[in-house]
Amino acid sequence: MKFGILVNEGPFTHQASDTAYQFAKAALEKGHDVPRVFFYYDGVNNANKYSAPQADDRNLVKLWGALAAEKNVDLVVCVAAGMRRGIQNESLAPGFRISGLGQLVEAGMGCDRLMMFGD
Amino acid sequence: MPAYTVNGTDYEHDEEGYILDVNNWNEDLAKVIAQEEGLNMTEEHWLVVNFLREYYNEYQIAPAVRVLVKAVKKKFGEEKGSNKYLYELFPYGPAKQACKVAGLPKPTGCV
Amino acid sequence: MAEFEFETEGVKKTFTFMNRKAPYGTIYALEVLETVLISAAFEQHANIIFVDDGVYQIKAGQDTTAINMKNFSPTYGIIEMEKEDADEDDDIDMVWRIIVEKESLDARGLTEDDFKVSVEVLSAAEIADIVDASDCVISG
Amino acid sequence: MLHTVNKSPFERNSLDTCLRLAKKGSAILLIEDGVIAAVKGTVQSAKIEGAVGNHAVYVLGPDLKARAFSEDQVISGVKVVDYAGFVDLAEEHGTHNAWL
Repeated sequence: MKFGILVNEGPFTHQASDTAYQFAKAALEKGHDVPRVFFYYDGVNNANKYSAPQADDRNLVKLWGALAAEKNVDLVVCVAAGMRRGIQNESLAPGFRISGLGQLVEAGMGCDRLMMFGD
Repeated sequence: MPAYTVNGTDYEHDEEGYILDVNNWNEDLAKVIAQEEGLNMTEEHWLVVNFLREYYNEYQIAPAVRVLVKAVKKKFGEEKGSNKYLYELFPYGPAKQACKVAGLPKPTGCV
Repeated sequence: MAEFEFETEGVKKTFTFMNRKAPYGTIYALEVLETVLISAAFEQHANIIFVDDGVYQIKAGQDTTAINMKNFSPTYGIIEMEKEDADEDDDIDMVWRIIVEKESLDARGLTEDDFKVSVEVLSAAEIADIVDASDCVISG
Repeated sequence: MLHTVNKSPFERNSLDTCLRLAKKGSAILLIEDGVIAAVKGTVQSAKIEGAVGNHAVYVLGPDLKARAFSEDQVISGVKVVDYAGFVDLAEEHGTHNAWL
């Protein structure tokens, strides 16, 4: 089954991005596809390469990037939400790309399920 | 900040040429922006630019290209209501270029 | 980076937008609205539903001058226009509904005359059926 | 339909609205701070106790554990699942509706 995932919160203030990541990982482990994760609202902060959590904390920016590299997940950051929050190509961590909200609607159209995580 | 100078007044714009204060727009300024864009403003250009202004004033947002095409068709007839026609008027894209001339914020390119 | 191309040609799904938050206190209302507008560009079916404090998003008479934020309530007029277009134009085969939950209205002492767009007022049970039949739910 | 609720019923009305708008027979999964609704013996417990007759109610185990709740504190009729179980629920129950 194809799962599209929408992440609407950043990696630290809310648990939403952690839950989304755990869901995506579990789905992939079960043999499902996660063709695209779309980052919207403060979710665009998941793509910030300057994010530097302390060494004993999980680093979601890197975890998402690793998932993308290993499992071919398309990590898309909303251009409009990103612009508001200063996320642009220069600040993108590996694995992420910037595109339009249309990519979210397409994920909804093309996947069997669109899973939403927010606050 | 770079600026357009029109009749002795400076209008600040961003790196891509979009004016910073939407409320400062006037027709003389539009002509200067169009000139910078290499556009020769015909009556048909003005129809689109004025439509964008009216739409923005009513809804506080620039229309999606699909909406623009549909609205132009409704207002000015079948042959003008096409992407092709709008691209002929604004070769760098009706959304981006016409919005710039109309003094609207830069479309985020969501579609 | 793995760009993925979805096969979306001819796909027609029903998106439900569940608006539950008041405007301005958070950005959720505005950013859901942006998604609604994009889904129109893809000519998908849409239910735009206002429940709980979400009903305040379309209340007439919003004036944001003194908080120095952009008043985006006029933008809901586009939804109304898209709905009218969808109703008139059989070719695009797009069904749009703008719905307000009766229970949320009553709880807040509002009536449909308080809104700046025309809406269907439906009960929670009626809305439950509509949401249940949709393919994607985006809430905020 | 699979409903998820991620807010404590002590904090927001997300669970109330979910219960009002969820069709009979649909699945409800409590996640993140939402797991607090699944715990016995609070002034909020009646909500989920009343819901188990009409809905299939689940709670996310990892979130319970993180908040120092054991499985025997969970209201009877509520099933505990892990992330893999969450994925199964999403597969079985169709459209996801997140109540935030």
